[in-house]
Amino acid sequence: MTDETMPPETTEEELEAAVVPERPDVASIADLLESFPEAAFSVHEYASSDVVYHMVSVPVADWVAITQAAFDAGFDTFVDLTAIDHFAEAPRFEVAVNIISMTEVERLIITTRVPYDDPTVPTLTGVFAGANFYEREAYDLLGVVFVGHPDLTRILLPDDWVGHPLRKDYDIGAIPVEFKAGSADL
Amino acid sequence: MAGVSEGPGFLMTTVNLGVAWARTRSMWPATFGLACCAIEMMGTGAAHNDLARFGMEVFRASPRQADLMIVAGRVSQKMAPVLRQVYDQMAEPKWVIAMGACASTGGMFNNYALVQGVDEIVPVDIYVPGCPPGPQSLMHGILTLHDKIMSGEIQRSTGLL
Amino acid sequence: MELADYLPIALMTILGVVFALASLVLSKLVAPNNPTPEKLAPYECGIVPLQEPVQRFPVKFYLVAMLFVIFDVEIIFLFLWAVRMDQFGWAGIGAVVLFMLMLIETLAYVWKRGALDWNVASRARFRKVVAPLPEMEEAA
Amino acid sequence: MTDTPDTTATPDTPDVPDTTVDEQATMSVADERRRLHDIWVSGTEERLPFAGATNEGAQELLPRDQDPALDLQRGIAVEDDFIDPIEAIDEERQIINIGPQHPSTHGVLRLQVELEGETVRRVKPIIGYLHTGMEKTAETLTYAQGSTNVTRMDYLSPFHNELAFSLTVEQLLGIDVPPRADAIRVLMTELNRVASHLLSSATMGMDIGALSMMIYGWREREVCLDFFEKTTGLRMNHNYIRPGGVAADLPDGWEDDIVHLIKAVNDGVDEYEELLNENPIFLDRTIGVGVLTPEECKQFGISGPLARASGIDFDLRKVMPYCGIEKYEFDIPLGLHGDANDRYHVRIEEIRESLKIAGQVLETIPSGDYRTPDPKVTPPPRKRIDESMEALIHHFKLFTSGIEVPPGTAYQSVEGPRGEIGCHMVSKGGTKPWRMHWRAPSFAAVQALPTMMSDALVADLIASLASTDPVLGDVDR
Repeated sequence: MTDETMPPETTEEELEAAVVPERPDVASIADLLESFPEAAFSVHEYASSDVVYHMVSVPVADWVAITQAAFDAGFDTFVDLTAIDHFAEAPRFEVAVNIISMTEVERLIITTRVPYDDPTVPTLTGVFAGANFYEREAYDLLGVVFVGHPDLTRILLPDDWVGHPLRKDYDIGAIPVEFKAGSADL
Repeated sequence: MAGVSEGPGFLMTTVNLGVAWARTRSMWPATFGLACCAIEMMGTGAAHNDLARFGMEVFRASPRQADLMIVAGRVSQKMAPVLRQVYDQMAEPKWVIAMGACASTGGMFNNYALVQGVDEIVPVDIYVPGCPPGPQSLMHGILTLHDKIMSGEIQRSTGLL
Repeated sequence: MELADYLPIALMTILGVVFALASLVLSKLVAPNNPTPEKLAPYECGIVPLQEPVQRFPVKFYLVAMLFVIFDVEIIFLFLWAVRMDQFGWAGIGAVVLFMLMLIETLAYVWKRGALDWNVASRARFRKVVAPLPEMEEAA
Repeated sequence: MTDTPDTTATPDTPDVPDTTVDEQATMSVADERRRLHDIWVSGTEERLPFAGATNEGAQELLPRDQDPALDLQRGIAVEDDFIDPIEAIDEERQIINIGPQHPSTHGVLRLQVELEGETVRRVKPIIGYLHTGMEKTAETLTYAQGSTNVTRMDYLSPFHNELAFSLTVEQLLGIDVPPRADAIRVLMTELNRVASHLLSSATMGMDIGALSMMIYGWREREVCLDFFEKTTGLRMNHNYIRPGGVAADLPDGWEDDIVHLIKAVNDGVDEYEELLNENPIFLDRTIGVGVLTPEECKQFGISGPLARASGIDFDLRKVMPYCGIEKYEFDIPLGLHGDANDRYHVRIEEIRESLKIAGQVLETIPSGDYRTPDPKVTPPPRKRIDESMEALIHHFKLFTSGIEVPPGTAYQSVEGPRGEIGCHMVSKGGTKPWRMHWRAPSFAAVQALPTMMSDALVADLIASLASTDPVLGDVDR
């Protein structure tokens, strides 16, 4: 995901909303970004509500460092960890962790990008015990290897399964339907 | 004594008719609830539309004491051997109802994860359509199974005669 | 007590034996019986067990059964004794007290070893970590 | 029409990207060959014969010395200083399966348990027995069809799933739904919370032995399902809340249905409280069982009734409100100890709160449109198609290719009956999501089971599993 997602210019006020403000107004995220200069952030707003959350993308080198810093800054609730396969773009896999600070009632999504030939990301189970199963699922379905994970085995698929299904080059495995006009690639 | 009874299927002797009648009136389902259809199966078993009218309100957990396996839900590739093992461990005579579109044909999930239809693993007697089929359609499936047994078409796994 | 008085007892035993044997033989003859390897395998919630379960189960698994056997046998003897208690005199009471002492000794041993204590570690953890009881502050 | 960016490698036909991009050039020949030819087609790799393949190898509970994750399971990761000191010799322990086909695992959860007599020493949940590849299917369905796939994930709260999906799509589109649609969405999700809590209390009662609780629970749930069927046409898996609003307006005469429902469920809940609240067996089986401290909840990402029973005052409806839910006043029940009993009470109180919200929606629901008037999102009404060519084009465009969503990444979550249901969606333009990850509340709950169940009795294991009330469709997706 590029830094500023410039949505197509449909209306004027949408244009302003899309321009990324210099410093996030949330204190903890602001000084979090001080200590991680390469981090790029964007602000997103919920639909049919005025809640705002922040996304920060960092290089994979300080993936654990920024999460630990966020944890110390109050983001102590682990919510979710995702892996995304950007098939065509260069660093192919994106890993996103979603954490909440209950004191400041802020949501922060930290993302990082890893290339196709070594999809390794340091594990977060040191910071959050909850990342255990989520990392196993990301490994199982997308093949992102989490270095240092205590028990990195498949979680959703049978143990002898070959391949990582959620990758874009993994065919969905649909059986062509026998309708006369049925298309094979459902 | 096991195996298919040689006599003509439809012309059942009174004893055979009596046995078939006894079987249909108290067929105990094995709890094979997997997904959304399991909630509807529980709804069928509960008080509002009650399975006890057919002598089936007791959902046996262990396959040893079950006669009927209602496969309620989508069967994933990881679950297929478990389903086959539970089916094998059921005592004859046993029947299978594939409840819902996912159990019958893989439903809307035509992908790598699901077994596209339970009949790839176990012989199925009744397919109940719907996603999830309401309690009424499940009961209609069960009644169709009763008719099949009474009319003697299924002699596949009789024990007695 | 001529022989005739024992007739009802004889009838009862014969009936009992015949009923037991009949149900066994009949079910052997009439019931369907086609065992398959899967049916004979132990039922593990649908999982094919890799290794056969260990034959000799440690006593922890049937603790309650052992306790039941000990104290139930004791009660059986007490019933017999209770019916004719007034005719035994002090010697009888002495014998029974001796018998009871032995069983109370086993009860003490079992209590000391903690078999009766179902206040399992996790509940103790609840008392310690979450809601310590007001009066006794020390660890449960 | 905005021109969609060219890198739309539509997921279902993965046409291979051209190699002119500079990073691609640096790949070795082997990678090149693998990328060009070697597309994994499921089912081609040979699998073990059927019956023998049920042991999950590395996923299973390993013997004590080889188990790397043992510390995480025993809650040591959260500096829980309570460790059971006595180390029993090994053959005193037995690993058994509380397996996929079990009456009280609320679906196809498999727990491998190391038992020492009646006491559970180690637990390992093994999941995946209901993995349906929904996230892969979501990449082949358009945004309009997406909520049919999503509503089958947590099949006890279909409306919450659809709402999370629709809100995320609307966030990407940047549109808002009219106030009546917001009110209908709040009404349906709150009634869905009532139906789901009724079922989880019923199954919790049955698991602990109060079989009548199951029958009572279903009696009230049928009242809710009747209203759902009347409004959406289906008892479950409704596909009612869609991107852009709701599928249909509320049926006429829905007001007295709601009044009847509120009265019936309130009376029913009074009966449950008489049945269970002071029941000594229920109290003995649930007090102090399956305890989760607030730190453990935060570490494992537990949300919803489980977290609130441990005293964490965090409910998305209050903290990160959506669909105008902050207008209605209701309060959040909290527990003190985080044990099974508190969870039961939190759920019962939440039923009453949700009924209060439904009552307030009944009085304050605005009239007006129930779908966004934007023709690019909502298909035109049927008769408009005959009159205007433009409506026909919109109708055709929507139902053949679907809703055009600008590229971007969005995350939105709603407060489901089991916790935070979130949808992390990546769109690269076009009409199908590029990637949709589903944040399932039960997935975090299943992960915390070992911490709850270590050193407890087997009976406590069943009681704490019942109080966690995991829905396996959500866990395995």
